[in-house]
Amino acid sequence: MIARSLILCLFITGLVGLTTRRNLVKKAYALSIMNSAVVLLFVLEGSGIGDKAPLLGGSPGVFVDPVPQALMLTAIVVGVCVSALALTIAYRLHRIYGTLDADELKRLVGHE
Amino acid sequence: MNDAELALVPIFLPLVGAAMALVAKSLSEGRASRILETSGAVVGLALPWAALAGLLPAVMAGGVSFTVSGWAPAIGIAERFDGLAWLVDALGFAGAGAAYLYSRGNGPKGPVFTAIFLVQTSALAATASTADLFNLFVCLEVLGLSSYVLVASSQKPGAFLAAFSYLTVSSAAMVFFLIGLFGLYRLTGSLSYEGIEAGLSALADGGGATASLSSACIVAAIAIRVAVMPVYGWLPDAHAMAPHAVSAVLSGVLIKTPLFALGRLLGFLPTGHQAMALVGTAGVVTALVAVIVALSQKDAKRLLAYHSISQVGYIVAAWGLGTAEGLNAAYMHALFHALFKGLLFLSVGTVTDAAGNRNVYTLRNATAALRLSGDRRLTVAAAYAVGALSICAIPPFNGFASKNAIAYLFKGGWEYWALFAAGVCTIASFMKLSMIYLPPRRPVAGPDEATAETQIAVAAYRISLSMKTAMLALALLCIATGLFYGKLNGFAATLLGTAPKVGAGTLYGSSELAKTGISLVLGAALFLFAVSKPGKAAAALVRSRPRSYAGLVLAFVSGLAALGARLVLFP
Amino acid sequence: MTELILFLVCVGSAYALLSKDLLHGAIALSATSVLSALLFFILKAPDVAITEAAVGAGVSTVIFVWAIRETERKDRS
Amino acid sequence: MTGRRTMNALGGAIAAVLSLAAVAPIVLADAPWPRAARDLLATAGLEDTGASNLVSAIYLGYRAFDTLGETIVLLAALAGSVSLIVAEGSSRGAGKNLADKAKPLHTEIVNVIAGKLAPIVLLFGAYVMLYGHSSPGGGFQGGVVLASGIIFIAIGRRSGGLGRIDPSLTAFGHASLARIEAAAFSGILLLSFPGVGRAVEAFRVAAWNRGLGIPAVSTIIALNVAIGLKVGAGVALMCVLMLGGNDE
Repeated sequence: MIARSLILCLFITGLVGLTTRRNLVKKAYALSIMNSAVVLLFVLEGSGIGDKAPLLGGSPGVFVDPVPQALMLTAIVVGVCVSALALTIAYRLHRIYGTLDADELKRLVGHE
Repeated sequence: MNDAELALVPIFLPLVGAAMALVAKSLSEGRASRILETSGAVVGLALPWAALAGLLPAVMAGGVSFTVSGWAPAIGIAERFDGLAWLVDALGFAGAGAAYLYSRGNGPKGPVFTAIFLVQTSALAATASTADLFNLFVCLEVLGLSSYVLVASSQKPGAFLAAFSYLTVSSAAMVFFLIGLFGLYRLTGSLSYEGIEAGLSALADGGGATASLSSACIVAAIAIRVAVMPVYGWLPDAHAMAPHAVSAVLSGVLIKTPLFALGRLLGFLPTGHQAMALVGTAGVVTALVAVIVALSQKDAKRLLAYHSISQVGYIVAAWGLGTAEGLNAAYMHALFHALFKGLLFLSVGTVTDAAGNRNVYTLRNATAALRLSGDRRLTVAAAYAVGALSICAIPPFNGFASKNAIAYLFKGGWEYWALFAAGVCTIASFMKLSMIYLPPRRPVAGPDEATAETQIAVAAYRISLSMKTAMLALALLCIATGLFYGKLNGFAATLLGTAPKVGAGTLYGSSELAKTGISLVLGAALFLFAVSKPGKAAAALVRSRPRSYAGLVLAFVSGLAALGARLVLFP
Repeated sequence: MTELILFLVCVGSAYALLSKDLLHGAIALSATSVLSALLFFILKAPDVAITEAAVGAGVSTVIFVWAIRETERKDRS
Repeated sequence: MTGRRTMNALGGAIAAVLSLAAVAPIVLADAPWPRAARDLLATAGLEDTGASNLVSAIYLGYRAFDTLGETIVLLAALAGSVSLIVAEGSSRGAGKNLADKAKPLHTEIVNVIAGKLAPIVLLFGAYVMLYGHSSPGGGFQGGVVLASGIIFIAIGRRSGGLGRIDPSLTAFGHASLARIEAAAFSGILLLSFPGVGRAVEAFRVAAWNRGLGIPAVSTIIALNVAIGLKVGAGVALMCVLMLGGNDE
């Protein structure tokens, strides 16, 4: 329960960061934090039903659930792809306007 | 190759095309590389039609359900290729094909663009037929990632910011999707729609609040892609700033495919019907609000983007009924919207590029700009006219039939009148946009800076044959689908397992025509107000409303909370 | 142990979002990734642990540091 | 200014409260974790896919279609990032700035260490990639390790830690990385194209009957290698570009 509350806290930290931080790199940090919160949640919960890594052979014991682990491999990769793209776009924006501040950029782009 | 394997071919062929384009990129010789890239595009966009033709008998017989590579349903990835998937695939390949053809004339060019465009097309097909929650997540991510890249590929400063907002908001939403998936997986131990349905119905309370909130997370995350109220804020910038060909696909195809995929999922969830109804109501509101905002815009492509939101509102409204007839009407309008909105984005994009001006209030005499850019017969202007008449629901163009079919579903309710008002605003707004073809108000006094700039833009711009071909094809399709609405609707209804309720005869009845006449008159009056001084002031007021980045996230979170509250408190 | 690591991850993430120096933030995130990888290993998920270490602590740190070097290091807002 | 800050904090608070209300019941609910999938895999996983690492059995066997999607996400993101960086470089004159900024990295010590380390890292990457079916790891992780090896080569090439052993090893230019990536992607597609799996299985059974032992796990190994090469080449290409240490 404590562990899950901490993960929840991590997730909310990321979301609040995404909302309140105006720096684009910080927004990318926030996305990465939210993503890792979900990864932690899946793996933590999936490990509750066993005491042994899902590798056949070796010591006796009950496996943890391999399904969330396999899913989270995909989620981690997707997360880093999103970060990479977000930062590349932020880099291009900085080259043009010389700032990473979201509100400032919105004003500079100046679309009505 | 059996049907189950054939059903995956429309997903794989664009990927093969993308691989060919990537190989083409790594080749250094110009000619061989270009040939390989073009054949990649043919493999990815034309060959799937053959696969779709081959699948038609199986689809007519009720569709194919299978797991990829034939693994056990408990752990494999479930797919369902039925009439809906077939129709959504057809919509996607039609829209993508025309837009790609246009991009050969006007860019963006290069093998990387081709590859990512094909990846996006493949993801569209994959989204249409998936019946597995995690696979849906992956499909939506592929769809998202490729569209962020495509939006940014216009290399305009505004496009970068739009792509960034779109990327962060929808990625954050996808994290909520994963939490929803977590909730459902923990309750049911299954990822396939059928498994989730069976698992939830085996539980005493059907999953209770956890299941409802998990569904809400998933629905909200997908609603952001569909751009329904209140989570549409990312769309206008992204669609207005993207390259024209990409705008056409984004507006025409990309915002609808997730909607139909969501419909498939909600059919399996216990609270699915309530969620659909709520999203549908939001759709009606969207249709009206977005078109009012559209009326106030001064940037031509941004105006079109708001119309996309409004038209998707119509589609969502009909879809939200949750009936086969509603789905049928929603699909027909989605298809027609893909055709006419694609056409509008391409033609308006071409005109504004030719004139070097996107401001509806100042751009005049666009025909002259078209002539100077090599369009002597004014094909582009004619194509624009077809698109505008279609979206304004003027008979016999296709928008008339599909919009009235949707309105017919709501006869007698408040939704009917909301949609009617939206139709009036649409007419007014397109009258305003059409002003760009009017002759200049006063002769240009001298070569001031702006005109000189315009002249340069005009001189450098050429409208190529492939651009005209793409627009002509879409224009002809708009007319043909309008004329043969009855047959087409019957075909779609058969594939969706229903019978067409409203015949073409009813749609062309005297009351419908009278309604169109009244809308035209009201629309003209509204148009006159919109271009008057107080109207312009009101428009400026609407345009200057505060739109911050935090607002996008807040809108998503409040939409999610509202949906969650609805599902938990009134199951 | 799990709770302790999770707590540290929370603290590191909050620091990354609050710090005025973006580079310190990137390093903090990198450290939380290593901690998460350790936690995955404890939770019998070696595959996820390796991926998190390679991707979270490796690739994404490279990308973050690159972005900061190419733009600016201070969060001025 | 203070007004904006208050609004900002208020926005954050609303976001926190609303999302907490929506998400907390899902995260904190005390439902038991399902065991059916785990039990099924523990008995059938090895027989079905030949992989004794059950995560690999899912990742590259049962749910290989998702993995294909993941590869494509990576492809789109990398291709998009690279083209955005390159477009910026060409728009400000042959990327002069990139090379300048990269200079501090090219100290002699870094070069030598990176060059000496590269073969070991590459070897480790190959191991992780090839043995993903039976031990933790797999194509993706191996690919990332391979990529860091390639980056080390790129960093260390000037003082030639590896170049002294075999000059051809340092010839990892952008073009060849792009070529490897495209070829590996074609390989992944070929392996997962509908119908191919069935044909391969039929061939394997036929070969088995004639006494040619091709283990069932070979598909997974082939997929791992293809994914590893694709990821390695793609990630290396992007990182090399970002570090700016590569000359065409």
